[in-house]
Order: sequence, then structure tokens, then C-alpha cells
Amino acid sequence: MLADHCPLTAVREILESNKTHNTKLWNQLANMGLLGAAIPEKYGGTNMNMLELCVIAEELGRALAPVPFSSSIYVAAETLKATQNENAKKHWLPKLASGEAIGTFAFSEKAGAPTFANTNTAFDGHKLSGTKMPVPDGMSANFVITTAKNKKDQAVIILADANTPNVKRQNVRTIDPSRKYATITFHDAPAEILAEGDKAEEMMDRILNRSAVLFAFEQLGGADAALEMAQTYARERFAFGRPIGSFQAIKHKLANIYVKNQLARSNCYYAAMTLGSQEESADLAIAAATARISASDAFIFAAQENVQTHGGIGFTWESDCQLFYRRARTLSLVIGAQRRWKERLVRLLEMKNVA
Amino acid sequence: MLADHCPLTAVREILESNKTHNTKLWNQLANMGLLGAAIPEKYGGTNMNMLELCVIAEELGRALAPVPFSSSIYVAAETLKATQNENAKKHWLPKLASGEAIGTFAFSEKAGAPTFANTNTAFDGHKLSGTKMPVPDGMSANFVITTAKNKKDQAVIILADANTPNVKRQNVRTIDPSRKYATITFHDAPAEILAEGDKAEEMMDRILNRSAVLFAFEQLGGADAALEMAQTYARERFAFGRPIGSFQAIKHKLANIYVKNQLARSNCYYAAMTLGSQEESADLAIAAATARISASDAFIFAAQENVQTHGGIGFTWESDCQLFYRRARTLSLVIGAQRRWKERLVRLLEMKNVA
Amino acid sequence: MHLNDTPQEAAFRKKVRDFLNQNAKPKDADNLKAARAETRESEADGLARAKKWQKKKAAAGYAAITWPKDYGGMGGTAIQSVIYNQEEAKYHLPRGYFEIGLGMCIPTLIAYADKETLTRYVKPALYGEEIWCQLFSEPAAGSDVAGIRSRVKRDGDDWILNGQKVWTSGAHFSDYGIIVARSDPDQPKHRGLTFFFLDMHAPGVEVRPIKQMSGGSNFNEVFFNDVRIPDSQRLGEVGEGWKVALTTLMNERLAVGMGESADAGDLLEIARDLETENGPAVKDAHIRAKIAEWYAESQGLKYTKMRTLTALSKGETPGPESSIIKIVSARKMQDIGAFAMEMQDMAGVVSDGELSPFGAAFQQQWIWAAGFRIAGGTDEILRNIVAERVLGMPADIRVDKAKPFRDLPTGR
Amino acid sequence: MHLNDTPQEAAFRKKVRDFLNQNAKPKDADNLKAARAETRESEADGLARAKKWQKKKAAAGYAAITWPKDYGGMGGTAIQSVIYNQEEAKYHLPRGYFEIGLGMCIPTLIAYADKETLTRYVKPALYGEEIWCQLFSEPAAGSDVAGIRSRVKRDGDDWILNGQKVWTSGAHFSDYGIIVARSDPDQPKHRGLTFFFLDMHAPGVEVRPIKQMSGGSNFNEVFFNDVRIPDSQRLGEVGEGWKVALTTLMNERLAVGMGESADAGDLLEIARDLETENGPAVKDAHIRAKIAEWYAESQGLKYTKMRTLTALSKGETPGPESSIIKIVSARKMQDIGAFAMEMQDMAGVVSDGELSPFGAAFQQQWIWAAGFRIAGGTDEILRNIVAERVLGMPADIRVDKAKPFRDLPTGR
Repeated sequence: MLADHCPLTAVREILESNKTHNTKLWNQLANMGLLGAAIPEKYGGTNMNMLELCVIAEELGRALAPVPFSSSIYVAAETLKATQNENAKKHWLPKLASGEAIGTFAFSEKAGAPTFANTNTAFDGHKLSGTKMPVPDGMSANFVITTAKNKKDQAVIILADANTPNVKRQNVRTIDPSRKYATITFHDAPAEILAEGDKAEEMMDRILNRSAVLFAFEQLGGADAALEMAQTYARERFAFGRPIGSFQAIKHKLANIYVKNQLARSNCYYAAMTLGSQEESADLAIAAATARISASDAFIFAAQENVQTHGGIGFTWESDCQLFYRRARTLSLVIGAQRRWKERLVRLLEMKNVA
Repeated sequence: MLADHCPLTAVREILESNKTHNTKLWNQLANMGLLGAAIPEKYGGTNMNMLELCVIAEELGRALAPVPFSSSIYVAAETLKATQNENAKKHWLPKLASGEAIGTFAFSEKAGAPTFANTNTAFDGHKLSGTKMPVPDGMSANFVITTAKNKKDQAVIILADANTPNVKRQNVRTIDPSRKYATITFHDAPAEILAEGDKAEEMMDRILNRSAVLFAFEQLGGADAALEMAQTYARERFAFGRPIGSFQAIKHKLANIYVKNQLARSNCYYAAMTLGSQEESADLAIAAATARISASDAFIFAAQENVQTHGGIGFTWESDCQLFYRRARTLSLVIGAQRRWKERLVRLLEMKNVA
Repeated sequence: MHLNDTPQEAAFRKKVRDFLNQNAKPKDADNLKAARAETRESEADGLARAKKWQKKKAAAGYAAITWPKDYGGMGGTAIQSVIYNQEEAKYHLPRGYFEIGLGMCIPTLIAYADKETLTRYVKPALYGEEIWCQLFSEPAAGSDVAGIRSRVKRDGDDWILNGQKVWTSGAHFSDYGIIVARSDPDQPKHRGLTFFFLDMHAPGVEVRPIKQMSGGSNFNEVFFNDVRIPDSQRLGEVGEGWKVALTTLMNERLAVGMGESADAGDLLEIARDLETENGPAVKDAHIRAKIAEWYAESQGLKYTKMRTLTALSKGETPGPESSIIKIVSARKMQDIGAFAMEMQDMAGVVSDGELSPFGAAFQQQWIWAAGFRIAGGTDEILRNIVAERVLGMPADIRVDKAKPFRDLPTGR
Repeated sequence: MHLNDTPQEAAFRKKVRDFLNQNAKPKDADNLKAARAETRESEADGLARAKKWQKKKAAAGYAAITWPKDYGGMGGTAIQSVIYNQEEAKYHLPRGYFEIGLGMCIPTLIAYADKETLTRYVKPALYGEEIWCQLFSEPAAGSDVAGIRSRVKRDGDDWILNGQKVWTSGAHFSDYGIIVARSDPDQPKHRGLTFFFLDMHAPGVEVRPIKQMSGGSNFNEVFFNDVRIPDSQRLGEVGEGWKVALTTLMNERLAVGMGESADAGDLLEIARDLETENGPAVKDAHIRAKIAEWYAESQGLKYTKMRTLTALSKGETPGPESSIIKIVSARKMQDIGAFAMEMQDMAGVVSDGELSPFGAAFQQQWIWAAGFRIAGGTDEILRNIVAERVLGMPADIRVDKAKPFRDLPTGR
């Protein structure tokens, strides 16, 4: 569906320019009501349901869509839906639903696992100070959801307007310039609390669980698109007088990709069902981590072996192989590396104690 | 060379019987002077050198030789060579060299990593009490080198005569009955110290380093023999009107085995050189761990994919595939699991600080 | 994905549960231990128990849920059959004696035999009175299923069979078998085959158990020495045996069972009890990462099966994509077994159930998995199937399709 | 294994060191940083520096140690050549401009050209005055090296060349090239090829750089539009170009360089600085296990190269077994790059050298490795080579050996 609105040439356009995202596609998504699909009507959304959002995520993944959908919707909107800060909700959710504003999240400060314990960002009750890096969609975002410590050394989740003189941002070069990142520095920037103390920890869990499912669908879409690209090439490219797809080395490589994609798809479907249920299901955290782990694995492998299937041409700048190779890796890191999700999964299994 | 003296039928004979080892081969090794190859002349050996012993180990590995060579020579003799307990040396080394006595080592007490810290075996200065399991060649050994704590809670390495009424032993069923194991219980068994305190820790390092190189050569021999078995079958077995070795699935499998075997061979050669040098080289520990890791990996993979290459016939009892499958796994665990050797290697690299 | 029953399905499930509750004992919480207790039972005892149970099950209509009522079936849906199997698996009931007969042999008969034959054979099979086996594999026809060398020659109204089959499950307790043999070696490989059913007690049939690497004997070699088969037991036309065999094989992948195997959760459990050199195994990041990876794979398999179920419930036929289940689970079984042995360190070699954690289940599954990666299609054959039939990759180059079978090169 | 020099070798090594010390600057301890400084240099500057150095090196006799003295070589041994390269690698010296010419092109000339030709071309190549490139790969002839479609047609004393080559290293700064093209498409694939050398400045030769996934351009496409080549520049007989090409290719695997890449030790180093969610990365058992595995692989490769060296020193020719070095190291490069990015967590995406640990070396190598797994033989082709030439496995079934080239099916 999105392939019509967003061919891979649109992805390449962002990759090769300083543009932050494809504004035409972004406006189309807004006009189609897709940005507000999971936002309550009260806050300007269409309140379809989370399953709808999963379907959209998969399509965005297939198209490698160069838009801030994940930052703004999977993370910012889902976080705002959960806060008790009604002002923030009323102010920002309708703008997210209409596409008028872009929100993002800024958890990382430097290389290594970002945690509340090691954050150097401070919130004094009114103002925020610290530097976050790398922030996805940091250049285009209107506001930033970020982590900090308050004066009592407790965890806080903060919302800061990005367009104030006390917020400085700079583009950061990454492995996937088709999605832009920034370094954001807050110098006594005005900001408000979304959650504090234990509530902040809970909110972080919620952010991770929900966005993991949505990112997993996006990864799944990408993994399937990479497999299809490899399949097509393997059928059409000849070597030694026969299609390269008739060689077991290629055949079994594609079968291995298919296997990983199918396992990921199954885990994503289950996670979507737990995400879609009315009650915040106890299984959601486990299902989300499981889907995230297998979808990361699937997309990384599919993208990598798609290059290999293409041979030399796959390593050229003009080939679309690179778009998948870059995106797969970026998506696997965006809400924390696979190794951290594995650790999280086992911790959850231990807590459930029935693993 | 050993293939003549020890065909795989001899291995099968031990696998399928209660015999502890092939006594004929054992006597031949003794008569050829191979048991004493690295034992000083002063203690009844021929004192060739450690390289000689590496060559013998590789040949024993190729033949999957069902004899207590590794326990008696790689471990017991090498340990005795290092002790300052001259009585023990004089008493046992000549017997090991002549094959008159078999020695072994007993470090494990239960599932999990055996350490001096978690040993439940106690030595009161004269008598030893505790249970060790599983002990390779425990049924045939004349004496046992074992770990314990003394009354001051220090590490000790102990030698206990196995043929006293205070030592009870019982055969233990393992995954590889072509090499027999035992549970050994010491009830106030008479025993003597080989090393104590820091010296015991040092001696344990020495035991691990030296035996790791020798076991690595044994594994290398096994890995190459398993590869050759798979190669032969892949050339001779036809399916779909052509040799199965003409299919890339099999071809690339064998290439992958070859790659691992070659890396292991290179690491083994380097380890042999450090082992063979006059001075106890600082590099020995690192080289030994490296050789051990890659040889374990190579033999396990070669043996496992040899079964797979053979298909159904490879899973039958009559097929020799099982002999390799079992032995590869046993050898990978005999002086500690791979995961423990990996941890050891990184610790050594950290100490060297130049990794 | 099919997670919840429709009201009709729920009603059927309840009926099944009532039947099972009246006739069988539910399994303990500890499946692994229970499964092991069953494996200690002698085969004769197991068989007797199985026949008794099969009779009851057939009488209640559950032995062949999807078959038409004409043949003693229930005329039910595939999803009802799945529901029954899901529920039955929760009880201590004998399994493994009738699956091949009812899952592969009798359906082939139903597709190809005349009414008289069906009247004679279907009911006794359904009630467990007669057991059937499938005789396809040969020493030279494993992955290459059509490479069959067993010969049949016409002799009046009969055929004379000579040759050898291998990997025949249950041949030693079977009364009948279906077999495909070469009737014309001058034809190309796939065209000179003819299909029969035969009496396993006929003169000239000799069954020898195969001892496996694992020590057990679940399979047999079967030798045929001038075995006489009436032409009335032929299924399909002369020379069209491959076509008939394909009907049978369509069902094979579903029939190869997996048994219970130790999984990620079991690793987590033993990790709680084991020590590494640096402390409790359950704190070791490497062990935790592996547990997470296998857990994700296992859940992926579980929900893939549910997706198949959903397809079934919509009336779709599950295709070759189900091959992925065996590709993943066989290798996972082998790797998890090996990894648990690694965690047990030097004592990982111990296979004595009294001394080894989990009754040496990990050691056993490590041995078994080596065979499971081969049985019912090797990893390599299954990847070919997925690549060709699901992903549309071109077939391997074939050198054996056109030549007369007798001219094909053979190895050992 | 060759670890220690013989007295003669030691003497030679000393002579080399003296020469290098007088003429070049040794590298810092920090190789990665130094290597990166060099890559920032412009190509024009690098080339000028390289030509200057090559002249000095050739004058001292080190530019072609193993060549006969007749051709300006030293008449030395292969081991002396290795010793020289080992020592040279320790100095900041430009590399990558003459390797293909002196390693592949000129040796092919020496094997096939007449004395006059050699007198004209060898010395300028040796002294870095003229640079050579190799024109074999084509869009449809990558892994399938013989699938060449570039056409040459005889025209009096000349040949007219049309077509396209691709992946030509250094074509943009080369003066001459060796090329294989199809002279007769009615012959089977390997039999209708003819081999030439040609002037890269001739009319009709157009060189266009290829932009790689990594952003850089180390390779070119080369287009030929009615390029005239005198028959005197033909090497080997008409139609025997494949035989000549094989001579060239024998040397290729040795010429494909690997560059410096971050390895297990570097992972250990960044692990000291990074935090996981549970504390220092260097304490994480999973990270430690991976470091150990890659360290063992790297050492295995290092000593495998030394074993090759030992074989060289005994006068043996290294065979296809050296393919394993690239199979292992390309994949290891990719995996280590990816793993380090994992360790860096969310910030693993950052490729800005000022912000990312190790100057983003891991990110760069992760991109590069995707190409390195392909260049000079894909992983898959190299495994075929190892299986067939080292392990004696039968060749793949070939459908393209006997038919006329023009009748072979083509894809895109």
C-alpha cells in the first residue's frame, strides 16, 4: 500500500540530502488519519486500535519510510497517552494526531546502555540540563521526551519543548542517513514532568513494551521486503548459465531468511494480540521482548544476506541493498540493542517464574 | 600410524563392553616407549620432548584410541613432573612411563564448574574424604590426583592411591562409553600432598595449560578423521544420480569443517611451540586456551556434521559416526567446558593487557 | 491467529474433555518425568494398552475425525481433529502405534483401492486390530525418495517382490504395509514404479530392527525374498507408483512427531542450580542471552503452529511452509542439549539419570536430535523444499530425470 | 611453523630494515588512528607520494624481489619477498597503487609477451612510472568469471573492442590494462576468449568511478567504444584467452588486501569503557565469550598465514587453501563491527568519528565488510573452491560448458 506513496527513491532522497524526512508522505499519512489511529478521539485521534497501528508499522517497514512516525507515534504519542499530566496530553496529542507536531524521545547520552542510574541529565523541578545523543528525528521534533534525575536523585521522564533558545541541536552523522539523528543539549530548558520516581520506571517499561511491538512490526516489514528483493534477484540473475537461485548456496540462504522471518511474524502476531487487548496484559512485556528479539534478528539477517545474494552490484551506492542494510541495523538499536532485550526477556521470565 | 594398531572396531569393542580400555594397545604404546616420551630419563622416561607428545596425541585422536593415555600422561605425569614431592615422583613416574600404573585426575564433584572454592573434599594432612564424579579412567587408575581443601581452608592438590579399602569406585554411565568414567569416594583415604595454597593454584594452572595443548591435538586428530570420513562418504554416496558431494549444501558444509580444522591446527601448532620451549613461556597459557577453544569447536562441529552428511545410516549404531559424535563432546568437557576456557582466555588477555 | 475457540469449537472441546476424563488419567505437571516413565514400559505392554485404548477411541468416533462416516470416520473438520489431539496430549495415553497406518496408509487406500478392499481393511485398522506400516525408504533411496531399487516382476496374477526397505517404523508389530517398488528399470526413475499393499506376515518377509546411535530401536530393515503379492493389492496403475507415493508423502511431514524436549525454560531452571566459576549460572550473561534466543525461537515455533491451525480452521491446507518447524526445532534440540551439557561442565558427560540434572534429559536429547535432523527429511532437503516450493527458486539441476533408471550412476 | 628466521633470512631482514629506516617513518603504536590519517590524504597526493617511493624501492631492488634479474628483479626467494612486506608494513608508506600491475599484470606479460614488449613495459611499471590495471569482471561475469560479453573483432592488423568492464581497481589512474574479451561467441564459453593488453588512454576508453555502499569509490566501470588494439598486444593465441586469464587469476587471491580492521583486542578495549545495564561491559560474560571466540579465530588466521609462509620458505606454492583466510576474516570483520555497535547500544548508530568510540572504526568496518565478503570471490564461491580443489568434492553440475556462448540463457 505504501509502496505507491513511498518508493525506495524517496528513501534515497533523504539518504542523499540534508532533509529530515519526506514531508509529502508525512502529510499524506496525516491526511489519511493514520497518525492518530491509536490516539483517543478526545485528543484528536481516530482511536481505531493498536492492531491498526501494527499494520501501519509493518507497511512503513516494508517501504523503509523516511518519516518520523516511530518517534512521534510509537513512542511520543504512546507515552503521552499514559501520563497523568493532562496539560501535556491536551497540548500535544492533537498535534501529533494531525501531524502538526513531531515528537521524539531522547534516552541515550553516549555509547553504552542508557539507564536512569547513569543519566547525567538533571531536572530541577522546572528546568532541564544535559546532553542527549543520538536522538532520532531530533532535528525535526517539536518536543522531546527524555530521561533525567530530579533533585532527590529519582528517575523522571520529562517533556521539553524543542523550539526554545535553551535547546541546542545539531545533526549527528549515523550509519543510516535516511533517518536523521541529532545531538540535543538542554541548558536550563523549560520542561515538564510526565512521570516521577516509581511511576517513571513504570512508564519506561510501558514505553519499551509498546514501542517494541511496533518497531518489531516495522522490522518485520523490512525483513520481508529484503527477502523479496533477494528472491527476485536470485531468479533473474544468471551465472554459469543458470539462475543463481538454482544454486543451493543461494537457495538455502533464502530459506534461512524465510525461516527467521516466519518466526518473527508469528511472535509479532502474538505480541499484537497482547498489545491489542483491553487490559494491560501481564504477558505484554514478555511478548514484546520476544517479538523485538526475533524481528531484529530477522531484519538484520535478511538485509545482510540480501547484499550477499546480489554480489558486487549489491555493494554499490545505486543499489537499494544498502538502504535495507543500514535501516535494519538502525532499527535494531533504536530502543536498545538486542543484547539488552535478551537480558530484559530473561529477567521477565524469572519474574514470571514459570519460564 | 595408530590406525593399524587401533582400528575403529577396537573403539567399538570398548563402547559395547564393560572393559575399561584396550589393554593390547596400551601395552604396545608402553613397549614403543610412547608413554614415557615426555618423562625425564631420571624417572624412567625417554625424555624426547613435548612436541613428540603432541604428535602422539593427534594420532590418538585420529584413532579415537580407547586407552587412558590422556589421564595418565597429559595430566598425571605432567602434574608429577611439577611437584616438589620427590617421593611421589620417584614412586609413580617410572610406573607411568612403563605403563605399569595408570594415573588419573578427579576435579569434578557434581554438575557445574569445579573450583577450589566449591570443593567439598577435605584433606586433614594425612587422610582424604569426599566424592569425585565423573573421573575419567577412574575404574582402571592406580592413583588419583585430586583437589581438596586443607584444614586451613586452603587449596591442595592431592595424590591418593586408588587401591586401598578406603577408596570406593563405581562405574558411571556417560555419553561416550568408549572411554570409561567412575564415581570415586574417599573415606579417610591415605593421601599425600603435591601442592598446597598458592602453589596448588599455580599447579592447577600448569595442569590446565599443558593438558589443554595435548587435548587440543587429540581433538584436532579426531576432527580431521571425522572430516575424512565425511569426505569419503560424500564422494561415494549417490543421490539424484550424482555424488552427494556435488551438492553445495554438502560441499559447503565440508568446507566449513575444513576451515575450522585449519584454524584449530594453526592454533595447535603455535601452542605446541610455546609448550615445547625450554622456559615456561608467558604465552603458554594464552596459546593453550586458544588452541583448546578452537580444537573443541572444530571437533564438535566436524563430528556433528559428519553424522548429518551420512544421513540415516549415520544415525545407526553400526555406523562409526556415533564414535566421533560422542568422543568430540566428551573431549570438549574433560578438562572443563568451552565456556570456561573462553572466560579463562579473556582473563589472561586482560592480565597481559595487550590483547 | 487462532487462540480462542469459536462457540462450536468450544462445545466440541468440552465433549472431548468429558470423554477423556471418563477414560484416561491427566498428565502430571512434570511432563518430562512422566514421559520418561512411559518410555520405561515394555513395547509389548505399551502395544496392548494402545490397542485397548484405540478400540474405545474408535467406538467413540475420535479415531478418524476427518474421515467420511462411510469409512467409520466422524465426518468432522481438520480443526476438530487438532482440538482432539491437543486435548488427548494432556492425558497419559499410549501413542505411536497407529499414526502411520491411519495417517498415511489407509488414506492412500481410500484414494486408490476398491470398495471390497476398503470394507475388509479400514475398520480393523481404525479399531487397532490390525497395524499398518509404510515401506518407502531404501538404503539407496533416502533423501532421493524415488531412487528405489526393490524390484517387482509380474508372474500371472501375482507380482514377485525382491529387495530391501529401511527405516520402517513399526514394521515389527505391523500386519500390513504399503510399498512402492520398481516394476520397470528401463523407464526413467520416476516412471517405472508400482505401488502395492502387502501382508507383513507373508512368506519371504523378514523384519530386522535397526539399532540406532541412541541405543534404542524404533526402526527396522525389512527384507523381501520372492514375496508374492496378488495383483488385486496393487494401488494405482502399473508404472504410476510415484504418483500414488506422492499422495502418501503429502501427509508425512505432519506424521513425524517431535516428542517432548527440554527447552529454554528448562535451561533457566537448571541455571538456577548450577555454579559457574564466577557464581550462579543464572547470573551469567552468556547463558542468559542463549536462553533468550531459544525462548524467542520456541515461541516463534509455537505461534507458527497456531497460525497453521488458523489456516486449517479457515479450511486452508497447510503447505510446505510447515517444513520450517522441523528445521528449527531439530537443530534447537541439538544445540540446547549441548549447551546444557556445557553448563554442567565436566559432569556434562554423565548420562546416568540418577546423577545428571533433569534425569539426563539434555544428554538424551543431544543424541536423539542428531537423528531428528535427518528423519522425515534432512535439514538440507527441507531447505530445498522451502526455497523451491515456498520461495519459487528454480529446482536443482537434475541429471536423473530422463535416463533409464538402470543407467543411472550409483555409489555405495 | 615459520616463526624464527634462519641466519640468512635474519641478515636479509636486517638489510631491509636499514633501508626502510633510512627512507621511511615507522608507524605509531596506534595503527588504527594512523591508518585513518592516511585515508584522509587525497588520492592525488597519495599517488605522487607512492610514485616517489616506488622509484626508490625499485632502485634498491625491492620492488620485485622474486623476479629474475633480467627483468629488473632481485632474483630472490618468495620468503624474502614476505620478509620485505612484513617489514614495510611497519612503516608509513603508501600502498595500493602498484600491487595489481606488478602482482598480476606484468607477471602475465612475462609469461606471454615477446622480448621487445617486455623491454618496453616492465621497467616503467617497476619504477612506478606507468600503472597497470586488470580488466576482467563484467556486469554479467562476476562469480562466473568466464561469462564475458565484451567483444573483440579482427580488423586487419588490429582488433576492435566494444563492451564494458566493472570493478576495475585503479582504472582511473592507470596507463595500461590487461583485458580478456570474447573473440568468438559461437564457441563454448571458455573457448572463445582472447587476451590483450591495452593503452588506457586510447580513444574510446571511458572510465567512470563506482560509488560504493560505503560512500567511497575504489573501483570503476570501464566502457570500450570501438577501441583499437594492435594484434601485437595480444597475449597468447586467439581463442585461448581463458588459459592466459587463469595465469593472472592464480595470483589474485594473494593480491586482495585486507587492510587493518578492528579485532577481538579492540573489543576488549572498548568493553573497558562501556557500561551495560548491569555494570561494566568488560564484566559481561556474553561479551567475554564473544571476544574469546574471535580472538581464537584471529590467532588461527595469523598462524595459518605463518604456516603458508613456512610452506613458501620450503619452496612450496600456496594453494587454494589460502581461500579460508578471506572466508573467515570478511565475516569476522562484519560480525565484530556489528557486535561493537550492539555494545554501544543506542549510540551504536553514530558514525561520526568524533563522537563514536575508536573513531567509528567499527561502524566503518561493518559497512566495508559487506563488500569484502564479495570482492575477490564471494564467501560462496570460495567455499566451492575449498570443497572442490582442497577436499576433492565433485564439481557443480555445469550446463554452460558445451553449448555455444551465444546460446546460453542470460538473466539481468
